[in-house]
Amino acid sequence: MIWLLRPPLELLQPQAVLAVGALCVLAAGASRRVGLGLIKAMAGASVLAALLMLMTTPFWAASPPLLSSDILGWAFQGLFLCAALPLLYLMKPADEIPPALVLASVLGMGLIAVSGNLLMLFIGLEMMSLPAYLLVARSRSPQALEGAVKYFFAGSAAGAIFLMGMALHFAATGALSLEPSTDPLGIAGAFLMIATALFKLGAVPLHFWLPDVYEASDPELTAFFSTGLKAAAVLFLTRLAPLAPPWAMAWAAALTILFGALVALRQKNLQRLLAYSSISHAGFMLLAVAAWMAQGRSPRASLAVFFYLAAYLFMSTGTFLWLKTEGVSEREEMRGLGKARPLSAAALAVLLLSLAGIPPTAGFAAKFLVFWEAFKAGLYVPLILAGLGALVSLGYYLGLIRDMYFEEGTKPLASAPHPARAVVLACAIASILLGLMPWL
Amino acid sequence: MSAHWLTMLWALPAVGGLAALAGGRHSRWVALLVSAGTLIYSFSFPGGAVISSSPTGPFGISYSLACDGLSLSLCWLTAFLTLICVIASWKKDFTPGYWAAFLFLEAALLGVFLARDLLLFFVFWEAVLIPMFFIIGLWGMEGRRKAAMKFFLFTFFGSIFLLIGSIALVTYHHAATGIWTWDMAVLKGPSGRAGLAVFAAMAIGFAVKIPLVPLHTWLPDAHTEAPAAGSVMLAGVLLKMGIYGFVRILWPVFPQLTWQLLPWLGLAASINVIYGALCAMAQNDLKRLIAYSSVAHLGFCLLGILSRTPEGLLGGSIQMINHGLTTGTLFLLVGFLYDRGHRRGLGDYGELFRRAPWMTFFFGFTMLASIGLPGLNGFVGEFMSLLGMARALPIFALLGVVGVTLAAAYSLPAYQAVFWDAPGKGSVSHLVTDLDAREMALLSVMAGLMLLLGLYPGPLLRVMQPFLLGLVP
Amino acid sequence: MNPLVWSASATLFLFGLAALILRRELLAMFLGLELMVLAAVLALGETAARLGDSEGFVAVLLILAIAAAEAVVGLTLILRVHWSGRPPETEALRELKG
Amino acid sequence: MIQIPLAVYLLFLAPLTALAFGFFILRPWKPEWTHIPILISCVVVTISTAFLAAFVYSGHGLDGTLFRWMMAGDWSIVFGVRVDGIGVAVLSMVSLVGALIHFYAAGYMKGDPGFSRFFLFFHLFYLAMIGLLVSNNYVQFYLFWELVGACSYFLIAHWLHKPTARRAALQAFMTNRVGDFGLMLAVLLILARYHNTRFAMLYTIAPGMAPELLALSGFLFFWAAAAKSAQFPLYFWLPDAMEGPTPVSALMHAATMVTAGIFLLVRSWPLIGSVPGLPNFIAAVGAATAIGAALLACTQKDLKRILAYSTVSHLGLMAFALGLGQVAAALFHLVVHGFFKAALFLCAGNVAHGSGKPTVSVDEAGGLKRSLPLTYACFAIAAMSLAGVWPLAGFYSKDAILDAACERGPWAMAAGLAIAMGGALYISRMLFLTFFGPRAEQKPGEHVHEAPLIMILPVALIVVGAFSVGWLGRHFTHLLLSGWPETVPLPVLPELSAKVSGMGLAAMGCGVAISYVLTMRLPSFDWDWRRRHPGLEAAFACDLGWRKVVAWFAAVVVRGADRIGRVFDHEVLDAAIEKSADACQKLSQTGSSLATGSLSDSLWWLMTGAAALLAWAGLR
Repeated sequence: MIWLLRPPLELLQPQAVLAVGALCVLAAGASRRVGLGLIKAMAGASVLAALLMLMTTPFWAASPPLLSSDILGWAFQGLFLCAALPLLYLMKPADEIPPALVLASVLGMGLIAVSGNLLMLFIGLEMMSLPAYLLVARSRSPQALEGAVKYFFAGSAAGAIFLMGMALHFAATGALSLEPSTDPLGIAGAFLMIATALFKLGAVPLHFWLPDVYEASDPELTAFFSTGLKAAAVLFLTRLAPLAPPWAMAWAAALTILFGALVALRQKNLQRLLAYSSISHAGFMLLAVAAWMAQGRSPRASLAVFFYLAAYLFMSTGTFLWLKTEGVSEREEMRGLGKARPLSAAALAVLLLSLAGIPPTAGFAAKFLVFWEAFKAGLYVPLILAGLGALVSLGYYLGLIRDMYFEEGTKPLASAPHPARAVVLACAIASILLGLMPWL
Repeated sequence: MSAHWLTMLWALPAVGGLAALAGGRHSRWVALLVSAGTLIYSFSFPGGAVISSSPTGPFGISYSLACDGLSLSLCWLTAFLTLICVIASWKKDFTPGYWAAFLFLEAALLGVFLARDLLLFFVFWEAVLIPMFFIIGLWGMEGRRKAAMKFFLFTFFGSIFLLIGSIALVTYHHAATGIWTWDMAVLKGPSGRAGLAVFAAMAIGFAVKIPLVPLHTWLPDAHTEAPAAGSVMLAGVLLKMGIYGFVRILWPVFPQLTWQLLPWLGLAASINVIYGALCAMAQNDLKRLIAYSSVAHLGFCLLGILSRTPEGLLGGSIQMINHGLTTGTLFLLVGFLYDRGHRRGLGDYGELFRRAPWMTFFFGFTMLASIGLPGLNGFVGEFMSLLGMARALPIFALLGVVGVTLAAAYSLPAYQAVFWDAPGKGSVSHLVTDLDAREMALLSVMAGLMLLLGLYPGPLLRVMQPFLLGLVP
Repeated sequence: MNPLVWSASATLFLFGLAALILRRELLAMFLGLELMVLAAVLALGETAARLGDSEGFVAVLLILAIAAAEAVVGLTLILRVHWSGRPPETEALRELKG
Repeated sequence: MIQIPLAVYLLFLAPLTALAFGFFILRPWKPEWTHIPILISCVVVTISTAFLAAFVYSGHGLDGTLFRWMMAGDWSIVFGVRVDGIGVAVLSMVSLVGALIHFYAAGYMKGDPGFSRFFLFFHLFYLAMIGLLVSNNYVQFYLFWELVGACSYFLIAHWLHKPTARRAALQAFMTNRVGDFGLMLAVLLILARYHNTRFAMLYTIAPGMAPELLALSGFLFFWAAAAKSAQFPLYFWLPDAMEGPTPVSALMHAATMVTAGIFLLVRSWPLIGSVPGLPNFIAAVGAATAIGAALLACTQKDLKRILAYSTVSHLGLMAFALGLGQVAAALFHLVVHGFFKAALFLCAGNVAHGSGKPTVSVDEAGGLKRSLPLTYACFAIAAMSLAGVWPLAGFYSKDAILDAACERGPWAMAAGLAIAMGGALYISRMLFLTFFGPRAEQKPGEHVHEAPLIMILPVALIVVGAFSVGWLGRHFTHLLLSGWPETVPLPVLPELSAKVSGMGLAAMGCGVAISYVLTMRLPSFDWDWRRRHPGLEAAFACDLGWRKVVAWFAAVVVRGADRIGRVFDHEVLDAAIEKSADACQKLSQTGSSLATGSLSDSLWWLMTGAAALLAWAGLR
């Protein structure tokens, strides 16, 4: 047990390490003498240290005033840190700022994980979002700036709505804690805060920023967004769970799944297609959270939520990094890859099948658990709609595989082996192993 | 017979598939060895019920396989047809992926027939789609891409209902008995409206595979566009998964509900028989005709299974095996014809009896078996199924016999158009040469089996009997 | 729950919202944004004063700090748009769509 | 278990070994020798049949099982053998006539390209017919019944290059298939109720059977017999089946296959007999078919088509006899008919073979008495036997039926006499036109030579049978008695009363006289009425409109199938899937157009989303 902080605050130890790491990175960068490689290594080291710290802190310790933590929060922190690793490993920053921003963003997510009351939640939210806007701005794609501006305005508007909700909640209950209040003002406040959570998650009516941001940023950054930020949004939602009505969430989830899958059918740009597919997956996560809430926050249902995110972490990271390694951005360029680059095409095929939820893969196990919890929670009609959404999403996942294998393509033979290819293969294999988990 | 014996049965082709992938030029020899080995290995199992299950994992899910008479005979059929497909597509220079896909397909199919855990069954059930999708899509005919997509999406639509049905079944079972279990033998379905809903959901999943008429439109495209060996496996085994699902899962889990639904399901099966025959009469593409005839034959299987009488159940089960052999041979022959003339239309050939007498003989022989000439294997299955249905609901037996009569109405004109009638304007019958030694050996083995099963089906019936007789109410 | 202050805060919030949605220039939208934040802060402060609860005041202070950080990020982005030669309006930023 | 004599096994093993030997060894190596093992197996079968006839004649019956065919739980269908009076009577005729026709075919088909294929199918048919006659339960009976139909399909279409032969074969098989629908359904219903369809069991349970099941299965048996034995509704395939080679027509469409239907009715007589209205119905249909076919036979030109219609007429006569309750008389006529009709067909074959053309029309042949003396002699005897001239076999069998008809009543007697006269009319017309003095319009073949010995000898032997079988009446009834259940009385062949025989001979006499006058005295009559009444000729050509009805029905089925198969299946069901896919694409189009890319729109959506949630909160 490494003691950095006095007992009640050891919950914050992973965040403390991240903060120190960020400062060191900035300092090293400012001194101009330290190479970028070393800076990235420092950032990576601090993430790993945070992971170590996380493993060793007894999350069940007494929770100080502003903080509270449970198994879900603890597990999600692990997810955030794992999501940051591939980004730090693969990003080619112009200077020391982006690694620091990544650390700051992960710090924000950590704060959400351990927050006990609304204020800490808001701080974590903003700490997570602000670096994200800048990271998008620093991406290499031509529309990076446009994406960043859209992301900033939408994110800040959501923050403002959250604040209004917090104010109403404070007026109703007199405290910033997370207990649900019954009088109308409190409920209105709760719903505004839920709206912010849905916005961060990308639920349908509030999702319009997501495709633009995912298309604007580099593939590895999108991977971080789709796994890290989405997990944080889910956790944010679970923190607000006592205030939310499960049925509304379930219907929003079904709508999100169907809409995301449908719009993705005709997308030409691959990152935008995967953005809409991540919206569809956000729908499934929302359905899982709704089922979890409907069953009175039973631990088993939370396993479904966590497992879905863990599986999605591998699938999404693998797919986005595949885009980076193969340098493919338009759907036409996918034609004929099956013959041109057999190994990487096979890896992507496995990842796509996992995203679609075809049995031997982790995607199926995740969807299966969500379906099971949703059925136990009695959300029958949203379940059927989710099934149809999965069918429609299979349309474009299979479409990509068809383009790769059944069409004759123009892509040249395998380009130079890219370091990330190993990560993609690891993700593909992981998504098979996770799928067979119930029987291993 | 501990678990790993059965695991090895489906794992052998899976590992063989990986070896074939890496095999490069020798991958077809690897495929031959592995499929022959699996066939021999599958014969080493005694006919009796072999139950082998590992400790139940989380949420009642367990890795349990079992192999009784019905599963064993279907495993024999799968292994045998895979070996036949490997030999049949020997000459054509396929990439290693082709052989690997067939071995993976065989592994998944064996898994389906061996699984006793409902979730394990579902995983194998969907795993079958992936190799088949690539077989149709990569090595199929002109319209293969659309057919492969339609095949995968259509079956996936069915499987979603199957998944939701299974989950509902397990949850209701837990509500009734308080224990989480996914073991098919233990599960009992709820009664009343909930039971009906769960039954309907799972039945839709199986009906897409059988295929029952309104859900059958994927079948003609998939069969026509698949390569010859692909059609053999598709018609030979994949269609039987639906019927197997009904017998293995729905009958034991909903014993009294299936009896109440007998009139509706019987009507659906009879429509299948008549509709399939009428559609077959209207086709002028040989493969589409055989595909629609499969729809009719599977209707007979279902009629037999539905009757819940000993002869009906056994009739339906042996019809599955017989249909696998007969239609498999028909597709092989059409495949050999397509290799020579690169056409499938009825008008494209003519007077083949002059240039290819042996092909004429074998096609005639198999066609007689498929229209149910007594003495050949088609008759045994159809007769016992209709007999079972005659004991349960005679009106559907009447419709079944009308289907038997119509069977000749679409097979004979097609046979005559291709092999006897004078060739039309754009015919390619001058390209057709007679069968070579390999094809002759293959077809004579199949013909011999058809004759044997037609005249002396006793041993196979005795193997299938134990499980099926338990289903008689 | 002082009705006067709450109505002021509500109107401020709605003005901010209107500015954010209707105006085309990015700066005007940013001002609307800040207006919405301040409306929330006003409501929060009034309740804290009414209840005499110190937690509310701590919240107000922290929120103001965060709003400042937001302003930094927002303005740098708007400046970058301006430096990139495009007028800082939403119409200039329409390439990402579909 | 009764010890089954070797002869029974030989019945099956001899043909099987001959077929196997022929197919696997001779066909690929030396096809022209295929007939040798087959002829040997014919001889073996005939000898073992003779042995079985003696065995049954000496009072023994036999009903044993060989092996279990299909089984389910405690129930099973067996492969068995039943050798009793009825079976052996018909079996002896079938095996003898069949063997002789095999020898004839060896000569007739020599040099034909499909020689080995012909002989293999010919002998498989022979095996199937024998199996049918000795099977002991309905399912096994159904097996051989279908096998006979399938062999007839391949034999009728033996000359594959002839489109008419192919069409006739398909028509024959489909009509038989429609008939088999009845047999299969009846067998299924009986099997479902009684779990056993052995003939022996049938005699015991027939009385106790439920009336509606009894009536239904009885009618379905008759429906199957109508298709196989060419009775009124389903007879039209037989005249077209003449497209096949003559031995096929002789064996199949005269002696054996067509009699299978009557044999089925006799086999299941305890069941059909006890249905109240059925025998009269069968008698009526039989009489109608007989008279109609006789009328049509008089107007046909082609030799073999005349004989085909004559067969339909005689089968009608047998059904008529059955309807009157005269099972023994029907069987006796079946045996006798087998002999003289086979002889007539083989003579027609010799005429065709001699003149080098596949089929001979009455117009072309004429005055062949001088050039084909032997064929003329055989043809004349067989024709007179058919007509019912006194010492010949035909007289005895037809007279037995006439006797029963007279007892039944005036209508039956009138029908019997009409059939007798019609029969005499068309057969003597054929005799006079073909063999007597060439008439003006006829163009006799350049030079018609007599058939070789191998083709004349079998005809002669069969004619001897046609000549003498009539005298074996007494022995025939004694043969039938063994194996027939005591419970059901088998009416014995009636003694021939002088009055009835006189009336029969008179009817035959005036029939011959009429045809003599119309053909010899008015030589141009046969052509004049065709030229003067083309409409009448057309009516006769399409069997008084019945062929049009059948053609219309077939067209309805095919068009219905086409509408379902092509239109409904493709346009409706398939289109449903395609439309749902297009709907997804359109929805996706509208969805992606929502994202206009402008920041204010997305913020607007953000606010509406939040407002919607607020509204939901207000609602609750």
